[in-house]
Amino acid sequence: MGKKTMIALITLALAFVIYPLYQSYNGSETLKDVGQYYIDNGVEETGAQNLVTSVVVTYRGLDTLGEVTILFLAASVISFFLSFSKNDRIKSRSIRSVTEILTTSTQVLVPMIFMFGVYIFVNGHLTPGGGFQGGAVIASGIILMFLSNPRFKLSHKVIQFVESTSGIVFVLIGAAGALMMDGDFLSNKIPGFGFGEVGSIISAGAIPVIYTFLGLKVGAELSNVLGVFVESQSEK
Amino acid sequence: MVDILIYTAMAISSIGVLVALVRFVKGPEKVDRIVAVDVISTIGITLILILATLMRREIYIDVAIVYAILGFIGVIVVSRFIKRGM
Amino acid sequence: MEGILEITGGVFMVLGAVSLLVASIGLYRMPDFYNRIQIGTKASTFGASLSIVGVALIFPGWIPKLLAMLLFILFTNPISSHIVGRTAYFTNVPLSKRTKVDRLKEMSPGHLKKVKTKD
Amino acid sequence: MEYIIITIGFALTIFGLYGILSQKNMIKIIIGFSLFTTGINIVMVAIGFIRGGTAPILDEAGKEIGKYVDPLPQALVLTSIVIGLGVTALMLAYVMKLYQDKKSLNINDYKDLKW
Amino acid sequence: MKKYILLFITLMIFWLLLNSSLSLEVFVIGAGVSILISLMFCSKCDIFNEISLTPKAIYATLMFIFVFLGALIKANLSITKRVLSPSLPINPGIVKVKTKLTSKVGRMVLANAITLTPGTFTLEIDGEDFFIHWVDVKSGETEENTKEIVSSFEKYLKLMYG
Repeated sequence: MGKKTMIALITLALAFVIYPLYQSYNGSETLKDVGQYYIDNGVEETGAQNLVTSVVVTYRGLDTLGEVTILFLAASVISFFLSFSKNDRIKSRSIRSVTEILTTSTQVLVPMIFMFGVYIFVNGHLTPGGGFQGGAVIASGIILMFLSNPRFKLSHKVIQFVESTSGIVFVLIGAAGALMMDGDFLSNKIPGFGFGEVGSIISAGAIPVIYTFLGLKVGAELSNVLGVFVESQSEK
Repeated sequence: MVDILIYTAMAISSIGVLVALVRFVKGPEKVDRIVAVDVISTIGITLILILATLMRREIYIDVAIVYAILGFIGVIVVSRFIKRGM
Repeated sequence: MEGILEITGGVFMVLGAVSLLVASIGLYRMPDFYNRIQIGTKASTFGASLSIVGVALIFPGWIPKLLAMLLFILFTNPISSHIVGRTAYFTNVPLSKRTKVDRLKEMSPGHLKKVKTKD
Repeated sequence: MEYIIITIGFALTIFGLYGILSQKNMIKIIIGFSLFTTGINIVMVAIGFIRGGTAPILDEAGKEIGKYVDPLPQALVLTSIVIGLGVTALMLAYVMKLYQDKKSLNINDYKDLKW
Repeated sequence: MKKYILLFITLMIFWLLLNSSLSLEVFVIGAGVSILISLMFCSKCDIFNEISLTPKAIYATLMFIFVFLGALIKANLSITKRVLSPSLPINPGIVKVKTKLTSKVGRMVLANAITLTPGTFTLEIDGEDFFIHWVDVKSGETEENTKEIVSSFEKYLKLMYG
């Protein structure tokens, strides 16, 4: 029996396993209980219009903390693996000069992309956005800076400062919820944070604050991963 | 009436995606594929806009802007990957 | 009951979709890469802009966000296709047989040396 | 409509598994893995779909429609996407390290853990 | 100093467009973020120094937008004709044109405008020479091509960015 047949057999086996799932699926008309509960009570309990945000930050806030930790671990392991010795630095990464249009347009585009990332995570409770998405957009701005300037180097001090500070603030806000209110870790009803009218930018208590720091943390982590990849490329 | 026009626009753009997909499969060069992806991502932005119009929800436009940013950066990254340093 | 503005917006969206289809057909029919990227860039940018104008006519309340998006597309699409075109020329993608002149080839070889692809 | 989406999800899952098993190039295996993850994410989102529902964001336009899809699978998929990103980046880092050692991307050249 | 203020204004306009609201909180948050970002990035954004805001420049900007929109529509009509006609009437080639613009923004806007207007596509920029792929080449002479492709945009861009 050749390798090809084995592969085909395993793929077919997976297809057979998931075919009953596919067959029994019929699009539903009504929500399940948990989803219905979030739809009915989510806005009153958290103040956030975007229910996905309220699930991610408040109802399942602890999971999000774990998720950020996993991302942080991945970033640290990558920078540990690909760390390179400082003495053999290459002269330049590029063979040809970067086109003039890209270097010019980057000066306008990168601040605007950063602004858009900030818009995404500040409005995480109103629009389909949030910390993770905004962090990814910020990291894409960093990619543009790497591409337009072959000698661009990320300042690791700034990255580490932003990352650790926002992580600490995230945990502190969660602890403040546990201490000041009824003992819920990462509750969003903390005195001092704005509870404006639902739908305005300052509403939903601690959710926008948490999402802002989450966005900064994710953006810093992803930029760190990118920076490590690019620097390990320029080795030898 | 307007809904019929919007559905027509949706159908025509979807045919556009299919035709561009033929060029993506045929190649023959890598850059041909990149251009096909560029055109497909522009059509995708328009499709998201059409969806927002049909559902009457403004917030979907944010998704379209994010897609525009990621498409732009993706094209530049892949062309840099081909040229090994621009 | 719809106003004349909304009908106009719908017509604009259909025109934009037709322009996008023209982009795809041009991508399919043109003989070489450089002609393809010409058609692809211009027609797709124009189609997306027309669609945005159409949506703005249907929902006038969305105009600020649509304006931001329109400016972004008009600004970035030519840049990305310029970069792809440059990449193509310096990785020796062939020009069509119908090409009349190639003034870029006459440049001083020191400046425009073609990139060797290392595999 | 929802059948199209769930079909695409399952098809991506199967193609991803086929890619993982059949390719020799490690980068292509990672791409297969990424397709697999994407397929499962699409299936998860499709399961939370309600006919006629819209995104679970309860602003004015959303309240007019009055029917929403399930927010819970979307939140789970958000988590899953981020973790998938971390795993993919980690795999790429391993591959780069392996390539620096042996100058080969072929999976058959790495027999250190084979018995 | 000028570049900081201009970048701040650009970002602020972008922020207000995205939020499409003028309430106090939005304004305050946007101003704070814009100041932070412009302080972070403006060590490199020299191109904002080249923008002039005299009445003449604003008039030139408006005229440029009109000329550009006209050229865009004309370009797409000609493209549609070319693509849909069965014989594919193309006559391609790469030509060289010269520009007198010195400012970086002006050259970038010129290159983008050339890419989006009839039958032309900026392939490479080298100093004052632009290399342009043209679907319908008439001659290989630099001067004639410059007159045909560049000059209609250049006179406005010259006023706008110097």
